[in-house]
Amino acid sequence: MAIATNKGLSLAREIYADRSKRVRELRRDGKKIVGYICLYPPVEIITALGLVPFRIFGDMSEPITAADRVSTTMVCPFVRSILDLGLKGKFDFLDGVVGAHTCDIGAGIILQWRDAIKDAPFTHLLDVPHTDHAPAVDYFEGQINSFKRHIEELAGEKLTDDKLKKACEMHNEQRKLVRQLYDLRKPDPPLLSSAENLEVMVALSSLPVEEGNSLLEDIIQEVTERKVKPSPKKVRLLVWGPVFDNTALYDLIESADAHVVVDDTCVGTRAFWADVKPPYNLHALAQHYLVDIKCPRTYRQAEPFETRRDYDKDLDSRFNYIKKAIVDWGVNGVVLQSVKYCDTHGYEVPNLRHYLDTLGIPSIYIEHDYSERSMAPIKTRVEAFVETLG
Amino acid sequence: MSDSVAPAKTEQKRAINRLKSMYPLRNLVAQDYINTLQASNEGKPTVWAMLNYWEGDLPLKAMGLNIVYPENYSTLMASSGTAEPFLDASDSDGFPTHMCGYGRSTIGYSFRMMKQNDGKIPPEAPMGGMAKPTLLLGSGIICDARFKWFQALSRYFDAPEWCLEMPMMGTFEGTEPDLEEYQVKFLVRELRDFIAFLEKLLGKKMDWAKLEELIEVGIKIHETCWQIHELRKVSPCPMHSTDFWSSMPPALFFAGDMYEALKCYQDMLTEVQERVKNKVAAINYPEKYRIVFAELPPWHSLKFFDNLAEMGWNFVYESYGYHNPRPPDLSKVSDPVEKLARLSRNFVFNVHPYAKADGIENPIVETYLRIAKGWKADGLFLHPLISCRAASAGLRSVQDQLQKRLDVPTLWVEGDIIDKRVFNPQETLARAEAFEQTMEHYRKVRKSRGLDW
Amino acid sequence: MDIIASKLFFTGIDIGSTMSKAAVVDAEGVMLGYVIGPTGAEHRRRANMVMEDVLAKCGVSLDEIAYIISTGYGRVNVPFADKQVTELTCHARGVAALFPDVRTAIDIGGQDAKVLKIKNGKLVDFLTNDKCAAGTGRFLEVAAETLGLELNEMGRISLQSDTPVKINSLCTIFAQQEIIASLSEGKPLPDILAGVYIAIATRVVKLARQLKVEPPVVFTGGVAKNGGMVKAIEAVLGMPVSVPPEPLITGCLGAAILARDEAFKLINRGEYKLQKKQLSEAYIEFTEKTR
Amino acid sequence: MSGYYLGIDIGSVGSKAVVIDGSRIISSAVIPSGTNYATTSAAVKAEVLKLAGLKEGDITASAATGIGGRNAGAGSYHSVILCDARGVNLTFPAARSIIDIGGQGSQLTSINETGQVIDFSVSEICATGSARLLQVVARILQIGIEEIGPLSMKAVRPSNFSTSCTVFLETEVITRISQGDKPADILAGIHRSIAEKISGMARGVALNPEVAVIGGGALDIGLILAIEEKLGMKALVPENPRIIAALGAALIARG
Repeated sequence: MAIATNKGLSLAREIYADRSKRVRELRRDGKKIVGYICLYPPVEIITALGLVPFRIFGDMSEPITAADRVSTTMVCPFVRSILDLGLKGKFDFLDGVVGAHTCDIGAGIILQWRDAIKDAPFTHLLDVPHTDHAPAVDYFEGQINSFKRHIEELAGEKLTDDKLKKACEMHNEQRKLVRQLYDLRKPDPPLLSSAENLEVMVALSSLPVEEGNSLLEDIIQEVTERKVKPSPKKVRLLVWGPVFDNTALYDLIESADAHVVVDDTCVGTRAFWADVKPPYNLHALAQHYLVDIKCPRTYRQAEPFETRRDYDKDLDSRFNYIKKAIVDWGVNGVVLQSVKYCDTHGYEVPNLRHYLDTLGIPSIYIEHDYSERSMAPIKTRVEAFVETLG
Repeated sequence: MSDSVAPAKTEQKRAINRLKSMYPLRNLVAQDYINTLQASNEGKPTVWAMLNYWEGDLPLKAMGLNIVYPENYSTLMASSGTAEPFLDASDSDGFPTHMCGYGRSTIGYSFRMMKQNDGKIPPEAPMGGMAKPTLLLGSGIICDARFKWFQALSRYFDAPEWCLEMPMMGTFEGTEPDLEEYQVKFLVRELRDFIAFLEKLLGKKMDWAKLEELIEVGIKIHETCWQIHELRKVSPCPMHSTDFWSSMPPALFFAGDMYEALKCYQDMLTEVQERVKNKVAAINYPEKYRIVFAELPPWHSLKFFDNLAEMGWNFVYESYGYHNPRPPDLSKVSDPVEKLARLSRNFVFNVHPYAKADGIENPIVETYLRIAKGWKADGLFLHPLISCRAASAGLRSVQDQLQKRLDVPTLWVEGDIIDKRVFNPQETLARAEAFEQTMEHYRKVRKSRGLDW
Repeated sequence: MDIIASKLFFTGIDIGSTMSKAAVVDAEGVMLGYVIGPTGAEHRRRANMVMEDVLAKCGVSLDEIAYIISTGYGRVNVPFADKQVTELTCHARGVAALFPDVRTAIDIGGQDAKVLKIKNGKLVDFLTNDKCAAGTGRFLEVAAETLGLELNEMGRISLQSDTPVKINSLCTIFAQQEIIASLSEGKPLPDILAGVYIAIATRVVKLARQLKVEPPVVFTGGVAKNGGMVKAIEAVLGMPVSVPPEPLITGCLGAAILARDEAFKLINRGEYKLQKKQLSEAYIEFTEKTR
Repeated sequence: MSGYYLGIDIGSVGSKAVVIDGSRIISSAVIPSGTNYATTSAAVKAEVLKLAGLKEGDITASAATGIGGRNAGAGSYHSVILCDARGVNLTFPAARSIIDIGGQGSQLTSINETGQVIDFSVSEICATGSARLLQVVARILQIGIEEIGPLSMKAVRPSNFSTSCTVFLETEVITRISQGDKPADILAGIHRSIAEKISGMARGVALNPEVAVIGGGALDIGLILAIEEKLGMKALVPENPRIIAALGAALIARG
């Protein structure tokens, strides 16, 4: 393995700072790199076929200039940032790109990619149904199946039950290790800062699963043993919302006398709470992604066929995993962050805040435009929020 | 018969030559609001539904339910200038301000009704208001707001909700030949579950005969509408976009009595055929430019199209999402649920037939290329919206590709469906004058390339 | 304790985007005096000047100041402050000191607007606009510049209007053009001004509604000095608002009171000495006695 | 064509008027826009007629443009896009693209050899990307508008700005000064952000060489350089870039 000079947290930081470095090396060694957007494309299939999955993010420090050519300014800036980087040739190391219809604008990336970016020879758009209904799971299994058939062409090999099983086990191992990583923030003060944690999460999304797993093992050991620990702070916060792949917000919050100890974001825990269940077949993957991953993009109810709706029961069925995290990590405040123009998360805000109110957990809602520069005005609000908690 | 182009002097009050057959169709929507209020007063169930491209409309109608469409209601709020306080109400209940304008205005309506007015209709509501729902029907077609917004309404109503499924729009992943049957199977299962749910909710059985009959009427309505809009390919175009928008609900979501709607559309077809025969234009001025409008119109400023008509701008086609495609031949399908599944699926895959052959892999782009060619557009009027992501996101690609492939230029005017403050009609008119030069230029370029318009 | 306490003073300094303010309170939390001056480009120097001025005005020497809290957007640029607290918390505290029953406070400053929910004198929730200058005092300044008026005469003129002009623009710069267009159309000045106030009030009240406005409402910030603006806020809000005699100083007053609270907390915990290196004799005496 | 033709352009910052005869400019005038478009129009008209030595009755036809152009009492009103096209076509017959940087917004226009508009793009809804920004910054730095360009060329490390709102940028500039940024760097940073915005608008509009830069913003050499750098092409700048739209209006009046 090529990158042996650096290890543990400092390796995570290195990859965080230069995400494509390792996959470029792997590509030079003959590996094929498959970029994927959002956390719904089943990475297990990519891994099982000997390809390297690479999660595509935007870049919050890069001003969006080229994307105006292909998108309007009134859509999700995360999506615009990805398009912008694509148009600037920054994804030239990808052999394939897989998108998912997890939200309308996100799905559009693949269409724009085909229209304007054209960088990767292979593109696939996975339709993801909107509900967790049983027919929807079967439909999604069919979608995964046609994705499998398509990407087998790129890989030049067929997916076998055995390869898929092995890949599922490796990714499940990663899920387990990530949960252990998050456990390191249960003590007060936490053993790991939220910015360090994010660097690890971003690094994982930029590495082959086996390298990610050994990185996680190293880091868990390193953190458990290290002498210098984060200092105590006044409050313990949970951060909720869509994609957040930059340490700026976490640094900002932690500079305001608060620790972020856990999150419900799609770069953080969302993809890691649940394991893919045996038997490790396509149906299990459909069930895992569509039903077990809890993202507001999927419509769910307290129970199917319910002829009466109870608001509080409804909220509890949708958000009780957040309640559990609040209890387990000793959280005393929640920061709801969202990217401007995100409909799927936006509609959730008043209801989630109401739910937190009923739990007696104060919350604050902040909106940003997925740029480092939009963090500055948020600072005062986060500080004042922390002051109200004190 | 060049004299017949010139309209009689008395009709020259309005620059747009409205179709007489449009008015009864427009009134059918009003009837739904009245019926639903009455039903609610009598304690009968009422439904708030999202546009669902007939999947839900027809089973609900077959079960005798009264339906209103909040999306349509917000356009009424916008066009009657009453939307602003409702938007403010949504903001004040903590919903982010950047979201769908339709969603925000009806969330605001629900908030006013349930949290500020004792469950009664707010007095400022236009058209007498929407009665409190006993069922909410969300939909997964076209945009995320369609189900998230309805889910968010649980904040105000204890009404149960169902979210209807639909595969996403035409992409090669969805149009491989063997996928059609798999998609139909998915929709059939979903619809059977939905009908079972309705039966459980209402405590009565589906009237299958009625459902089949309504599907047949619906297919006839769609066939008639399709014929009407094909006739708009002639020059001068006999029907203006404003007439389409005013008359679309009985085809788009089967507003009003469907039998009556069919009769009205047949009258409209006759009137349009007459106009074509007599070369009567949809505007009372010579048709200088044929314009295609995309996407959602500025409901609050429709009078603006009269000003453009005075300049000889005829709007010949519009808003693909509001048009039904020609219905498929379903005569060999016996199961009504399957018929319905195929009819609805046809919207997604026939408004957007996947056209890899042209080297275009973007269904919306493909759609507008087809429209621009078919309806011989001199220009595209693009109206990206502040508060609608789904309708705005792909418009840059549409603009680019139309220019590149067909030399059809675009007038880009930012605005909104609801919020009239962001739309400047006067400035737009000044720009339209400049755009005429652009259209003239590209007319020559198209000729030189051998294109026929 | 009374004798010694009477010797303790506390300062709050609020470096805002356009104005810098400072206030001194005594051990009872009673304000001795305040100063207000413009914030220039150099915050640090401004902080020193405002500090000097307020001490001079109150007849207190630096040695007698037990604790200093800085606030406002330039709060990091007050090198001699013991602590920085956000303007939100300070405003809430200052408003509650003046109006103990207050539940909602609306503050419109030079570059921002904020709405505070206050319970038992404490900040419990808040919202700020920080993306757009529309709905802030800057909007008024632009209007005044455009119309060639002094800020302080605008309010009076606007009160003569009963048919305010509708200002639609979402952007301060474009609103300026709308104002000029209205003038060119011959619309009366009072109506235009009243329109400007309604436009600002509408934006701010929209913000306030998100927090569910509960009376009593207090209106502060530089803009609250303007009678026309107060009237517009009341009209759009549909309820009366109270305005402090000097609406600019709630932030620094709150900061001073919080400084007092903080100092006493430390004193009572016996940690004060560690905090403050240059203590006056009075403090040493005090801390030793309380032990 | 005999006779005299008057073009008036009432912008948000400056009001301009041009008188032409059949083929050339007789006189031009620029005055600051006041708060009443009608009064301003009358004043600039009086000025340009005086310079031409003409009376109002000598004018055969007139046309107006600009934000206040409808109040100018001219024979017709046209969008700035059309007027820019005509004016530039006369001034620089080789020009095929126009960047007009106005006081409250910018326009990009592409034209053919006859001055016909082929495509255009207009900045919208927000004043970012206009010359207004420069005015604001000049005021803060206490320098004259004309000093901006030369000063900005001394920049070493152009400042980065986090906001694009003209109003908030004011505060940010003040903050930057307090952090020790040099005025030259600040100005260069502003130039960059305007050039950035303008190149963003250039999307649909094919920016074919030659490119003419006009409007008040074109007086600023620093901004011109930033635009040239961003677009990677040389700009044509008329001697008096502010009067081009008024010239175009006069040409439209002439027919």
